[in-house]
Amino acid sequence: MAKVVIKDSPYNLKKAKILDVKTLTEKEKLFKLVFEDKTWLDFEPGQFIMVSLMGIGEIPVSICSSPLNRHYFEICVRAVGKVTNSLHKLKAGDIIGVRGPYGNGFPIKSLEGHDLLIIAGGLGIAPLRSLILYSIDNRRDFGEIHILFGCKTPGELLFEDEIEEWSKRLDIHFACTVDRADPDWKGNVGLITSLIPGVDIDPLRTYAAVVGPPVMYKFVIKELLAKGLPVDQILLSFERHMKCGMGKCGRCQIQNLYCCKDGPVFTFKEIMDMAEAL
Amino acid sequence: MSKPKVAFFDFACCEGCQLQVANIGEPLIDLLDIVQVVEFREVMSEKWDGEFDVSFIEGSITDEHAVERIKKIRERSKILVALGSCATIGGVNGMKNSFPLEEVGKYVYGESYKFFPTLQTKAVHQVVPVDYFINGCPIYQPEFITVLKCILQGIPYYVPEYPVCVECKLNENVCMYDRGLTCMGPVTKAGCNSWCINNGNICYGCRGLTINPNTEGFKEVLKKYNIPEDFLIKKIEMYNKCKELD
Amino acid sequence: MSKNININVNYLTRVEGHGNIVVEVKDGKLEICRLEIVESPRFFEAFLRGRSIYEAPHITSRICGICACGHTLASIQAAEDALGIKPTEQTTLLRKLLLHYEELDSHILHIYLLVAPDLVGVPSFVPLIKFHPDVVRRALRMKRLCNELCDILVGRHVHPISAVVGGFTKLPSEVELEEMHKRLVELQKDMEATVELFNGLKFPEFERDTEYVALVNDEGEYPLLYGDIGSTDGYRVSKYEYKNVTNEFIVPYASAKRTKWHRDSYAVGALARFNLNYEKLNPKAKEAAVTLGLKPKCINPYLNTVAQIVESVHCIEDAIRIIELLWQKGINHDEVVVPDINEKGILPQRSGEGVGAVEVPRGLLIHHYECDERGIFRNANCIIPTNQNTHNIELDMLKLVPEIINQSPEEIKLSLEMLVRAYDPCISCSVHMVVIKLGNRD
Amino acid sequence: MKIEQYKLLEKSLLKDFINSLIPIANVYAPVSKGFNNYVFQNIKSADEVSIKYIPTIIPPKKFFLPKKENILQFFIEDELKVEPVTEYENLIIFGVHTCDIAGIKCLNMVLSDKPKDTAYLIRKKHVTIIGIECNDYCDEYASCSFVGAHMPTTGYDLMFTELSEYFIVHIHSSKGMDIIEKTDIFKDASIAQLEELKILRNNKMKIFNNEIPTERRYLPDLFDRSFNANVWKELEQKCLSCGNCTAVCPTCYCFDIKEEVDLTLKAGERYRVWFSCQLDPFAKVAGGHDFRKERSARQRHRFYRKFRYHIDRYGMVFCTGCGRCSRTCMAKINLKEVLTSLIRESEAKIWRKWL
Ligand SMILES: Cc1cc2nc3c(=O)[nH]c(=O)nc-3n(C[C@H](O)[C@H](O)[C@H](O)COP(=O)(O)OP(=O)(O)OC[C@H]3O[C@@H](n4cnc5c(N)ncnc54)[C@H](O)[C@@H]3O)c2cc1C
Ligand code: SF4
Ligand code: SF4
Ligand code: SF4
Repeated sequence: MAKVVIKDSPYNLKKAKILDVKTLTEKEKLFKLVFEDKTWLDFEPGQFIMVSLMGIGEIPVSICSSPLNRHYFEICVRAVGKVTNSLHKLKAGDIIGVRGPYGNGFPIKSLEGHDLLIIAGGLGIAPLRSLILYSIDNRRDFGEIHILFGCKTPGELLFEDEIEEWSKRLDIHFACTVDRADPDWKGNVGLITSLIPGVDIDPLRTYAAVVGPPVMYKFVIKELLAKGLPVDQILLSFERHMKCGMGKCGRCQIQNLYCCKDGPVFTFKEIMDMAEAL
Repeated sequence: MSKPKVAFFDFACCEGCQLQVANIGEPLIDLLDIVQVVEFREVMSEKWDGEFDVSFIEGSITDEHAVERIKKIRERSKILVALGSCATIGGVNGMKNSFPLEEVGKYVYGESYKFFPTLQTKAVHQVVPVDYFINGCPIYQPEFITVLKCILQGIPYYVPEYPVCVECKLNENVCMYDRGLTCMGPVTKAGCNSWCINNGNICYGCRGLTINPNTEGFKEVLKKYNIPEDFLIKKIEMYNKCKELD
Repeated sequence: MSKNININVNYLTRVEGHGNIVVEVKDGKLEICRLEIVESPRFFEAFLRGRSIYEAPHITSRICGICACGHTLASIQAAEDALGIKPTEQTTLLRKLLLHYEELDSHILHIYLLVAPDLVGVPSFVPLIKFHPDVVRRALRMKRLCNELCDILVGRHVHPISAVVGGFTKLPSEVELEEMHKRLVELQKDMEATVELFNGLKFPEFERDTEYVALVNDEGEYPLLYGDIGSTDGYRVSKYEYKNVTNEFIVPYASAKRTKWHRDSYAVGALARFNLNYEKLNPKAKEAAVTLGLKPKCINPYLNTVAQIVESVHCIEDAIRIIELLWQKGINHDEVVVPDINEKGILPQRSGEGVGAVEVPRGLLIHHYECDERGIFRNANCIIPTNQNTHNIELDMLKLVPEIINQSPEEIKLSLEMLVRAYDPCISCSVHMVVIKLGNRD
Repeated sequence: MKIEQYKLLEKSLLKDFINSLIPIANVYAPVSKGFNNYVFQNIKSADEVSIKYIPTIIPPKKFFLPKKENILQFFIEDELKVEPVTEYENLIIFGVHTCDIAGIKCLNMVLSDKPKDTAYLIRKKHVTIIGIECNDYCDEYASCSFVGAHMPTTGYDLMFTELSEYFIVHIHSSKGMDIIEKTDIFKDASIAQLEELKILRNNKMKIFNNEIPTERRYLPDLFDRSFNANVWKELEQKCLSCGNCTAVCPTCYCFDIKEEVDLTLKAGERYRVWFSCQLDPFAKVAGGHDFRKERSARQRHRFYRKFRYHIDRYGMVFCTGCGRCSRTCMAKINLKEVLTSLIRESEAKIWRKWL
């Protein structure tokens, strides 16, 4: 057996340094990253990277910062298992491995000139934050922007400071809801679907971008269709088990689509006939 | 950083799993570079009365005394590992549970059975919480080392959820069903590298049933091969009787 | 001199299984002196009922992980005897080979990891790593080699895989025979060093004459796998009459039954075999015995360990001989057997009764089975070496304590622990299979 | 058929030929394991080889996409160091059937698709494939003619076909030519043998019949209508999820990525291992949601992977008709039967004949 180093391997990693770690909630932390070699991560909102902790594992994570941010990129990670828990133990200065970006993000070019209805459930806010920050940075390229954000409890609310800011802006319609309130909670209580009928949109001019837990999609889509949104203007980003991120390992397959390569962002039209998608 | 303090304890078992650890051979010396074994009654006289970073528990819990002892060990251990079939799934000791306890006692000890009070055999996690599972009768050494490394890295170890067949096929063994024999491989958790089949024997199911075994389908298969159902149940009971208590 | 000593060794260490030593001396008088066995019983004999006799080796191997190969071989012998299966010559050779590996593996564990620390005054082999790294490395290397030998022959040492009723489910290939040979030759060198090492170590001096019991036969070979039961008192009976030898009795404080033949107790194990069959050891082993100063009939129980060293030399040599023989004959791969029970009746089934008597590392092991016409267990009975030794150990302690009563309690404790350890007791199995008559139930 | 691309070998010299390969590279060939099972094994002599064999337990994909393959090695001492690696050896696989060659072609499609799998491509460069043509079915499980894999076309370096007197050898690459030129046991072919080959191939058309009652070109349509067929539901009960059917399939390439550190915890390797859509954690995500929980859905996925999805993506059917999946399945789920029931069910429902 001859062993060779193959620099052009698609599994090769770039080293990224953690600039800062911010605790958002009990389960989620926000990591600020830069590549050690000072190169820049070029990506679209909605794309993801593969994050490696050597000896522990590699996982797909959405990039949650704005693609226009030229100082660093960010990921928001929920601690659920092996790699994510280990990531949470890291601190500023530590090095992780990154490859990517992968997948198709939100189709910025198509979105421009349209109204946006952004619907995030829980951690779904992570990829959508990138889109939100992008659209705020390019506010004039977009029409109305509606953001609906829902999570289980007020304690799980992510990016609280930013939400505060967004909700204060006059050029953004922001609404937030929790499934279960606590005594301090003054906002909406109920599932995210309960917010949709109330938003004032022009369905033909609007693109909806939806990201959340698997159970959420069906109900949200039903509401959006009821609102009259065309099927190709509903954008969904899916989570699937992924190992390679490049359409080979087969783990993320949704019938004949690869979530990693053909997605993770799909239009509802692309997947509406697919029993395995929703 | 001081080395993690590791201890080994045995309950009702044959001590073969501890022996598997002692049998690792020279790499043991490298292992002892990274952990400090503070108690291992089978090969050491040292004892420790502080806290254990990692306790390996071998054997099933079969009497009140053992229940008390395992609870105390749990209290003193940061991480508790069930080692081997007896500890993880009850193992062969579980076959006892097919009989009424008193009857078993009398059968073995006659009228003096009362001096040997016994409980239904239980796996360790059926008595105290367990952090890591190392299945197998006996344990497979490479898996033991992998789990130990996971413990030291502070990450979970997931016992494979898929069946032994997966590893068996990769080893290109002639399938026992091709030889007209009944193998427990399709319903048993992998992780042993299909050890028994590699050596010409069938799988006896010592690593426990897969999380979602298709027992109905398995019965169908046996029917096709003209194998009576109670034969299968006996086979499953050899190691997996305690599952009923889960 | 009036002296009070209480020795309570709770959980003997460096033995297999849980046992306690209790000694109480009041006013210089020995009041209590006993070896208690406190393992939780596992009721093997009860749950064997209803299972196929073909499963017996697999299940009874789990009585004890340390002598798993020994249990397997005794169990196979009993089952085959009951079923009327005659092993082929090749099978018998391979079984003898397996038994050699078992003796080697167990003896080396005992000699180095369990006994040696006492002889140099440390609590375990771990502190030795620092002071005698070469010795520890050699011990672990030898242990590993033995394991690898078993891996090749039967898949693994703890609960062998391929040794089943009828023969082997996998037979060694040419390459594997070669591999085993190579490892045995490596072992030879380490074994020489071992003899050298122990030649320099001092064992306690203590003697008590007792009856030694082991297999004997009329063939030229040192009997391990087959034979009648013989004693140093000159008696000999067939294995089917084992009950006349073991004469079990109960003491009130211990769960394990005890045995006696012509005296109050008897001893089995390496020393017993050495005392009975010295003449049949191969020349190299005899040479080692001379070097180590061991002569039959030796009545110092501490020297059981030395007898184990001598036996180890013998086993290595004889294993090499067997492999060379197999080499010459060539392995007949058509003899591979189908594993396990098979309800389709491929394997022979009949009602019957059979006895297996095998010399395992710790001494004579007997399995006795009865099965019905479908090959389902009716009765099982196992007599484990440690059960046979327990009473002898206690009588040794009774004689020893007065001899050393002037020493400090710590020293007495150590001497007693060492005495018990010398017998290499396998307490796990002695209690796992205590009871003997299973009664005929339907 | 260009005559200079063909050579002849006396039948009695086949062993000599195989032995002549052994000094050149590591030679793998079908070896009997008993019970009508064969494996591609490293051979030291031609005597070990079974020239007549039914498809091996595991197809030659194991040489291209090893069961376990290191992809990265890393060191975490003071500084993180990561190196992508691959291992390969020069090897000759002797005796590959046309179905297995078709399987390798499928793998080529996927792994040279962008982003290219560099390790695969390196390994592939070092493999020489010597085929043997089947003049008759290996057994009743094969469905190679349905997918068109029963005739040699491309994808090999040398192809041996047994004629009455000789093996006729098709030289299909310069690698193949090099091997032929290394020995002097080959003769030139003449028109007569080419004629015989033609006749043999024509004859094969009679022996090999379409094993499935439909044609390949109807597959997309058939499958598009069958997603909710009862056939899948029936598999729910039967399948044991053992994953054997996928492990043995020459066109299954799904994998898992894992890693292992050494005892220092400071260095280690990331590797990929074969994995299967039939197994439990395959489509499970953190949080426990399983996107293909039912066995029926998993089996359906397997069949769609073979007969539908990759037609869109790669323009190929991803089944070679080797029959391994049916042969290995202890639940006796049979590919030919499943396809036939699918067709029957569809015919009953939509009154359309698929043939
Ligand atoms: C496109 C995409 C974008 C994503 N973006 C983000 C993001 O921005 N932020 C984020 O936090 N997450 C994101 N995720 C999810 C993230 O990838 C997963 O949470 C992550 O892979 C979990 O890895 P882990 O090693 O921490 O968990 P694991 O240890 O792999 O497992 C997590 C859970 O699953 C169970 N489990 C897993 N494997 C097994 C097994 N073999 N046996 C038994 N149980 C098992 C464990 O019990 C555990 O509870 C994204 C996923 C995708 C596909
Ligand atoms: S031999 Fe047993 S474990 Fe192996 S594939 Fe067959 S059924 Fe599965
Ligand atoms: S081989 Fe058969 S039982 Fe196993 S997963 Fe495939 S179809 Fe199911
Ligand atoms: S699906 Fe079955 S017949 Fe088709 S290539 Fe795979 S294993 Fe062979």
